Amino acid sequence: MEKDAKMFWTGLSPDEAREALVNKDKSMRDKRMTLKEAVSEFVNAGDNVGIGGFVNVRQPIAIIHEIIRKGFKDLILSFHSAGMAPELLAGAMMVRPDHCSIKRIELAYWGHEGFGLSQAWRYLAERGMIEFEDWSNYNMSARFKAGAMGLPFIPTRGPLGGDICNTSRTKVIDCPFTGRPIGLLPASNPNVGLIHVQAADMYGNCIIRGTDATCAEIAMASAHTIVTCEQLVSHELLVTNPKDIMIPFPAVDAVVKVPFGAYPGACRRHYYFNSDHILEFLGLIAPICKGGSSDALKAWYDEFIFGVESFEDYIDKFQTKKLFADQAAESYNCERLA
Amino acid sequence: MEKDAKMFWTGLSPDEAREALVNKDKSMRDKRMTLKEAVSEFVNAGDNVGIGGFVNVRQPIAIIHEIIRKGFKDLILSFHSAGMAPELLAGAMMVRPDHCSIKRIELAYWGHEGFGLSQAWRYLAERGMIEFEDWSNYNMSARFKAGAMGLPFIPTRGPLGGDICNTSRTKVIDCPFTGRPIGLLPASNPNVGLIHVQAADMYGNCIIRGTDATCAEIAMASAHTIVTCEQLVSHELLVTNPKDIMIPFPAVDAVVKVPFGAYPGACRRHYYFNSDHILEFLGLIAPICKGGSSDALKAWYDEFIFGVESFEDYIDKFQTKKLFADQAAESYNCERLA
Amino acid sequence: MTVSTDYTAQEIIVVAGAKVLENNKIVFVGTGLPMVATLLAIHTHAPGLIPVFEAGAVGPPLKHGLPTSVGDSKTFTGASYLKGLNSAFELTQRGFADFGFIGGAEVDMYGNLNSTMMGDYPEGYLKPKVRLPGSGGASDMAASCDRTILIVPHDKKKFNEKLSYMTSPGHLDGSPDARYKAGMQGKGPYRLITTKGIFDFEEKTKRMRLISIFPGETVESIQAATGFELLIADNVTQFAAPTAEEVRMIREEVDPLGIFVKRAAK
Amino acid sequence: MTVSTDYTAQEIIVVAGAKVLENNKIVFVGTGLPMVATLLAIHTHAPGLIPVFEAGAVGPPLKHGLPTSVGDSKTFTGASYLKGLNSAFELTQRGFADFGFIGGAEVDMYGNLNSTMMGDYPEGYLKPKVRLPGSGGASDMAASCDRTILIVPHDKKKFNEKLSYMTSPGHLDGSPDARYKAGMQGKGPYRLITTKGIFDFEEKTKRMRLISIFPGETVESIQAATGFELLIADNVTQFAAPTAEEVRMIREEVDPLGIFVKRAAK
Repeated sequence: MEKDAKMFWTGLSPDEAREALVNKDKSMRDKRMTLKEAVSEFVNAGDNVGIGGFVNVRQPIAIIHEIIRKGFKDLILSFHSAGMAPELLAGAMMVRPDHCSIKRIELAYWGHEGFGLSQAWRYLAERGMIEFEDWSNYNMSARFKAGAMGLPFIPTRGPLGGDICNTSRTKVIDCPFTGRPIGLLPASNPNVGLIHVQAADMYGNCIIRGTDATCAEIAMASAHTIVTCEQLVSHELLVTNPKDIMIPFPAVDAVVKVPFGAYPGACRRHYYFNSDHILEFLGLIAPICKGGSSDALKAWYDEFIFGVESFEDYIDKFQTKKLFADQAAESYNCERLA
Repeated sequence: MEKDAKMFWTGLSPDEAREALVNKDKSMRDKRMTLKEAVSEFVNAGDNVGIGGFVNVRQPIAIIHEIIRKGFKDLILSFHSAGMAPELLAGAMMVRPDHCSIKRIELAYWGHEGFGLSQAWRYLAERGMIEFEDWSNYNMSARFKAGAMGLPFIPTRGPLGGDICNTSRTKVIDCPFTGRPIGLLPASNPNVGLIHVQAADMYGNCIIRGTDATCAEIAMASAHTIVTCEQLVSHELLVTNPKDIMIPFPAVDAVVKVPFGAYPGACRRHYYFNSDHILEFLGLIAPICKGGSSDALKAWYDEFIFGVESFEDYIDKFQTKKLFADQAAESYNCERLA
Repeated sequence: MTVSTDYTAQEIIVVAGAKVLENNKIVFVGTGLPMVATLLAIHTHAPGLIPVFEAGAVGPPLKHGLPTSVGDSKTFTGASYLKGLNSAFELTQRGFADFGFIGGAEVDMYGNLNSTMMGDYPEGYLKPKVRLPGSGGASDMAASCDRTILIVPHDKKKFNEKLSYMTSPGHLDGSPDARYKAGMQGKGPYRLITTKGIFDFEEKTKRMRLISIFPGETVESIQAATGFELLIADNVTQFAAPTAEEVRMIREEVDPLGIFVKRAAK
Repeated sequence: MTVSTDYTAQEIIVVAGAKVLENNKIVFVGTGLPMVATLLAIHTHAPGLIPVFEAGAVGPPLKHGLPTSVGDSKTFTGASYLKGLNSAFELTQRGFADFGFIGGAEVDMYGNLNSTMMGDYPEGYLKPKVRLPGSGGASDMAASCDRTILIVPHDKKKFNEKLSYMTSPGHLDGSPDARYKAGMQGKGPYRLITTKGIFDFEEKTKRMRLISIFPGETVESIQAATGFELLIADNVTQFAAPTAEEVRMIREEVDPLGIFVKRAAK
């Protein structure tokens, strides 16, 4: 497709990404702000957005809610495997196309694993409503890594032999050392990275528990990064074991404390999946794809996103005992003394 | 130099490295053995040896002692910045050339930072006694990383513009995405990696405190890896926080408990530099380079390496109060309750 | 051992998948039925099997039960390594994964898989007839695990001469050294498990070959459900029905919540 | 402030180096005098300076004193990030280092540095007249930090038209966009500090230009100790001798053990 066209870069080109970072204030300063402030300052129409987490694990759901509330236009989403984050954005586009639009997606997988397929993905793709570019999980992770490393590309074996080579901007060259083919993937440097973590300090140093996914790479690659965290702690506590820090402060632009910020997805050490809520939401999308009414979906957005001021208000809509149960389920997965 | 010759690979070629790993038993099994057994089994004449640590921090000194005691022939050393590890090997070659020989070195820096230059390096290089290939720290770390990633090469900006491009196997290509030059460094897959860590379990899972240096990459890249550790602990304790594990068990072939295994270098949380001993040893090398006698150096090897059965006996030669003082100095650097 | 009388198509896939896995090997596990089969193998003949999940966990004991996601918290506890996606795929590309265990929606006779789209390609790529989730890590596992085990529900519409899209390359066009020449690593598809039987890929032609038939099926019924000509092994075997104990383990111990193995309607 | 009467050549380098560093910037610090200058800057005008060390530490407060090595335990405590060499250099290649602070044994008029060998090149590469330690991280810093600060003891034999070996590229041949065309990043050498003065690199020609003269030196004495023609800034200044307080801080607080700043013989 784009194979013969001149190279185009989504987000920033490698040289632009370098320039943006060089010119940025990288000092150790207080970056706490509200989610409204962060989204207003760093998420703009046409932006390439890098989404952290993995499927429904530690996805930046609170940031996504705020982006929907504010409205978004022509966003370009980049992620490896994602679940509710693109699903919520797509659902918003389905019920409020005037207010919310996705232009393009670069992805490896959009679905929900044990919770089922994404009907919104089928809806947008099968109707030709958005551009997209297929990659693999390693491809996308490696592309963010190349961006984080300040390189224009990274070699991988991943795309060789199959059609991902043909529908993406991959270039296959003969390795100058071995003579065998090797894939070169263009770096990804999003305009803004969206990351949810377990703990951060006010400067933006982040501790991640469980899988790191590709969050550090996204944060380092992006021109700006918004971080939400379950716990906002003192710098002194956060750096007690510096090796726990997965994202260093200069890679972060906004720090917002948002407990349950990945909910109804899971967050290691904090809460396990709220399967009911995920399935309920997915159940509202499916009928529309078959030509049904979008009223119920619209009502969901009106109740849970447009009708509330903040993600805290959304979380407040859940029964306390359900939130406690999801915390308890996670405590079972990784038992620890308080 | 080697620019126009056909590509040669030190250690294993990428395809050989892949094949060796595929055919290896990667099961979770007890890998404890003595240092003698480990060196005897995994370090052979002509081998390319990857040396972990950084300058005089967490270098695999105990393994180096055992290699010298056993004798070594035509070794090819690969490291970024190293201090006592190559110095001890080179000193052995100076006093017992029949028993000990280095054939080639691929390196970024050989010296001792605050403790001074390496006279042994000057001795070997200025007399044309060994082959060598200059790289930078990032170059060598990235080459190990490429080996660990199963790639034939990795791109970096590091060598561009300077003479490292001309004296090494670097290839500079025009980036197929940006058109700008970029350096491609050939992977390094040593025959054997030598790594000292703070803690390991009997399967070879390793926890590293302080800098990781490039130890995980060396272990993953090498056909075999010998690990010495300050603490050998139960698997259950070691995996309490899986994110502390820097080297996973399938990358390790031998696990040996050797307290003070990086001494007289430093080891985070365990001991700080024994500067006196480092300077004393360096002081024995210097006169030989100026044409003086090697008797004192030979006496050192006879006393500290050839004259003892094991690294434990070497450590036993230090005054307990000196060992305690070096532990106390490190405790000051990172105070913790016991 | 008592034979199960009410096992489902998914359950026999899980049992067959578990049996293909070897003890003390490293298996890179895709989401869904591969996770269930891996856990069953660990609970039965392969306690030393080492699972790797693409979100980053290497060798977790999985003592807290079946993960819902390859990035599930249950994969992290007690793991021998846990970083992120790059690390998991890098070690696979290096050669640490003896097996890769992946599902797909469409397969061809060389074990190439499609999990991207159904419809006209390349014209219809950006507006496909059916859009599937996408590769996830499948194409990476296909390119870099030493051997891959595939799971595809058997259906004539899904066993095609030509794929709509080749997401995860298998033996490519079956020509000698095709994978090596393409720059890939590993030996490619080793076994395919469907709802009707087990297949390997004949050494010379790399073509799909029936080696074991599930109860209730015949060579003919399987060929009839396949959109290309199958090779049939000389010594094709009848795969024994799952035992009642195996089915009980799946339903009560391995996937008691029916996360991936759906319960048959009563 | 009282002027020091017994400062050494190393001490004035340290004071000058510290003064070049700006508060709240990220500086990638090479081993030796750059570490001392960085610590002095933090203790004086630049408490918000963020040091990065190639062994992996980012932003340590250095409360336990001067490190002996860029991989010293003293750089780890309280750091805001701590992985290994690849991570430190990757973030530099990305653009996180405002300054790189490196020493060298030989320099040319474009700020290219040699820390590899002295002798005939390329013939004598494998048997050099003098073998130096090698690049370490210097060539990486040179290629990827936004701006570099160089330290070279001033000596006619070390300030040469042509280097024996170009370890760490500066402004290359001084031609416009030479670094960009070579694929490098960053603006290249920003300041050179020697035992005789401070230099910048003239914008158009990229040639070494004297901008500040240390006490006891003159334009003529500096030119006489330089193996190529220097440019002289219009407004060349006299660099003030270190104050007694600065020298006391170096000797008593920053490098009390004389690890890198050697004590003058009494």
